[in-house]
Amino acid sequence: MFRAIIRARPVKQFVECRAAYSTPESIIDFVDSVAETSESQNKSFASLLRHSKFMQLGDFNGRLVVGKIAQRIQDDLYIDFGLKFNAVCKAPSVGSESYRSGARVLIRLLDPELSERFLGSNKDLTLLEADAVLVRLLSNTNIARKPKVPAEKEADKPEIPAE
Amino acid sequence: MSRVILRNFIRNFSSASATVPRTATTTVTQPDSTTLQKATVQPTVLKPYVSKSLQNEQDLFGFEKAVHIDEMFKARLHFGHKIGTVHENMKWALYGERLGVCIFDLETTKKYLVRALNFIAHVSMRGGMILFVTSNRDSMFDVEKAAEEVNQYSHVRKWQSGTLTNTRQLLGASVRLPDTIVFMSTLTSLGESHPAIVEATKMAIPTIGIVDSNSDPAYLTYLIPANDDTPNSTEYLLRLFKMAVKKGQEERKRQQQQEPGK
Amino acid sequence: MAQFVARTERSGNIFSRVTGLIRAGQLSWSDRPLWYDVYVSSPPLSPPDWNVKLAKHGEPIRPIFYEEDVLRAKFYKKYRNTAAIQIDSSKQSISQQFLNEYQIIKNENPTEENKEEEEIFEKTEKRLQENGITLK
Amino acid sequence: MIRFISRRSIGTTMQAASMASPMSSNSDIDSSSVRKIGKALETYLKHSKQNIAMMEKHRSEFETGKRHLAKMMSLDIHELDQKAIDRAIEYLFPSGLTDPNARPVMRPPDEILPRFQRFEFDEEGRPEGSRFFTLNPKIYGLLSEIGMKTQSVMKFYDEHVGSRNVNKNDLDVANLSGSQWITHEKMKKKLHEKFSNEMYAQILIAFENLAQLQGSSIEHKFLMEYREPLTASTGSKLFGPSIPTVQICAETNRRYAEVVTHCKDTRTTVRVFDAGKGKFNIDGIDLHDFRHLQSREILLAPFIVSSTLGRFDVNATSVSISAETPEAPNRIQKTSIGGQSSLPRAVRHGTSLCIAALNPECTEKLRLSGLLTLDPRKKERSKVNQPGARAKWIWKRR
Repeated sequence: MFRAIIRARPVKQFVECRAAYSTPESIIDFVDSVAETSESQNKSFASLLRHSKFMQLGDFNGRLVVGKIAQRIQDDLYIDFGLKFNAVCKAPSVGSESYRSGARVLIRLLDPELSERFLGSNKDLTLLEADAVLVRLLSNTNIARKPKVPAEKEADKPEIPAE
Repeated sequence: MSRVILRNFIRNFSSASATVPRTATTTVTQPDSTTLQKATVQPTVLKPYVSKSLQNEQDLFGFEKAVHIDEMFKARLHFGHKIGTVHENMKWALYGERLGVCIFDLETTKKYLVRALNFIAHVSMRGGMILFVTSNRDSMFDVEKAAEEVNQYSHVRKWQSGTLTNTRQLLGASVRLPDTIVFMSTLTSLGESHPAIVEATKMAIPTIGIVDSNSDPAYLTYLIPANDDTPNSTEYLLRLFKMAVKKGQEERKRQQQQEPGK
Repeated sequence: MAQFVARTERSGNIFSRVTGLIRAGQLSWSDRPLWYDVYVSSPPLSPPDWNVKLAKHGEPIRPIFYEEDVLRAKFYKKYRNTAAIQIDSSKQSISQQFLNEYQIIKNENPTEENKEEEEIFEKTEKRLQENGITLK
Repeated sequence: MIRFISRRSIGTTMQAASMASPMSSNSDIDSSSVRKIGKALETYLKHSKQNIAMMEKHRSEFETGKRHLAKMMSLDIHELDQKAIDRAIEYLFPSGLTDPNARPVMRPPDEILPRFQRFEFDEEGRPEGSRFFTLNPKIYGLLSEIGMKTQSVMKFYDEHVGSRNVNKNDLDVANLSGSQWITHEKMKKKLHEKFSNEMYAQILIAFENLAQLQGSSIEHKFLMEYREPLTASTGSKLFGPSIPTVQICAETNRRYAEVVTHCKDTRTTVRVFDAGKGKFNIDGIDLHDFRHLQSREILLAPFIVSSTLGRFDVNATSVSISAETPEAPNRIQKTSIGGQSSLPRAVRHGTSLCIAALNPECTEKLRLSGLLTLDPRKKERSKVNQPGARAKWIWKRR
């Protein structure tokens, strides 16, 4: 099942993508993403799902996953690793300065969504959070990046309960 | 029992959007009470009596082409909650569950999304007011910015009961109510469905709701089974809603230039 | 219109209530609500009544499994912490490359069906080691 | 022309004055394309047009009134600002009413007449402002602004914490010392919208959260808009004369404080010298020359409370207040000497004020024990057909 040869993308989108990526690291992503989107343009949902990384994860307990820190509040790290919810981990005491939002980290995923069924209720109570253990820092961002950063959308902080 | 069978029969009948033999008369006739009687079960019967622009076109704004499955996949629209939290009435939208995590079928999501976008565009084409409501605190500012961009309305704060039904007392004057309400997340933080849904149905305001696998689709007119928790998915859906409203407004401007010109 | 619509949300969906008003003559056809025509031209796909049971109500949800899951589970059992998977990017994850190799080898020699999975397993490992992927 | 016009406005309660700039009144609403607006809304649009016409009339009346007033007071029309108008009205219509709001006044009609409607619709009836349906759009607008600024500050800090190309003081916490958040009333006036106390508490929490963020000094200007300088509200004021300032006596080069106090009919000027031996010199009388024990205790009380016995010298001179004030021509001057305790109590009040001036750390002790507050009670006048202020003649049956 060889990968389909990369078909030429409409040039306009090609140029616009290259302008948005400037740092070396994201150029590799860009090249891959071009390959990926052009190839899966007309795939059906079933085949998309079958080849998706979510299926390649296999069973979750203890799977090593690379995630990006979306948000940091005092020393809680909200790590977005591509699934529905962010994992919340404590920043380690040593070198916690380098765990800035945008840094890539390696985590061991235990459960994509923490939900518990308590006695007498017919539905689970979910915490809207993933359970993971922080393993180590992969790449620190602000040294590698120039100040002009391609605008990655970060999940924002839940603002104070402004009921 | 018969009502349910009839409805299922009707549902796939209407989705096949059968073309009703259009009467030759061009004048806008009043539908008599029998057709209205039938319309309550099958709305498309009234098509000949509806205004011209809506009858012929199928996809005036071309949303069918604007929504791609792989974009929705990239925006993680297919992720649902755990199967423990699934709502019985949401099982129709699920493709399956992978190790406890529900997965939406993006094919059905796309069909429902296109229909909802079409509805929004037409309403904004006819000068309707659209209210974006959410109680998800991560995406509240994105929703407000989006609503301001297309100068529609947003309500992301605590819903005061009676906002729609009791405007005379709360606001001091009877106010024009929104013509559609778009729910970016139908569940409040306590897990109950948003109080605005019932109020909108009381005032006969059509509601479009992004329903996750654990939300209750009752009372909502147009459903969009998708993931409403991840910022990427809400952002993607907001982009589509903004595009729909803008297209409707441009269409409206174009028509207004034509009308006085006529 | 809003003044005299009956505020009973359970008596029927909004379209049937407004149509009932028009049929009863309370609301004339010309000042029907703005969304009425749009609703007629593209009605919602799922019936909007509040008490209807939608399809697959009460049925169990279909689990999603593929054949390669078995092989993948075996691979993961053997190499627990192989290289991490990055879900966002499209780089091929190690387990996926392993499966592709496994498939290639299987197709190369379709003749000996009796060859057990173990042999093919080792072969793919060797193949992967050659082109530089360390398996821990 | 100056009359209070009360009219039933459609908004039954007169909400806080707010954006009532005259609505865009393009007349023809092309009803063909625009959906017919509800009946209630049409009455609303009619009312608002009437209101605009009425306000126009009153404004022109006010202008002519100003011109007449200028002619009457022979003033130039240009220097007739609101202060000049108020002075002229006070001169022309003197009124002894104590309540300033009840006195006649001549103000532009916008300030006096009830605001017609506190929110605005355009011709299609669409309310203005995207947060209209949240019922208090201004406050929620402010809350959202704070929320968005919190996010941008956190993003700014994360991006620039390591890099060098940003100046250092941008990255630390905003310094808001010497100022405090504005009060609920002031915020209502600033935002033109009434809101509850819980809402005010929410806003303060959001502001505090933004202010304590690292890197929030880039939002300094925004934060200062909602803060007022600390001195605006001074501390608690004493009843009666305040604590005097410390002076240096020329010859003896000792610190002293001087204050004038009174109690009932005795007015005393008290001067307390620092580094003394605890001597008293009240009109030449020493502490031990006072006949009554209670008077001595009264005089020593502030020193005992502030535990500074024997460290200050007190000399005071007293005078009778009624003797000083000139009597009516046909009345004979009353030369009473004053009672037993009014002199010591007046001197005590004076000494405690001076002690509070000389060593401020015991001010709080003196204040709590009530020595710093003036005693305003005066002798109650006696009434006719009664022997005294309250006493009555002895009642005889026959």
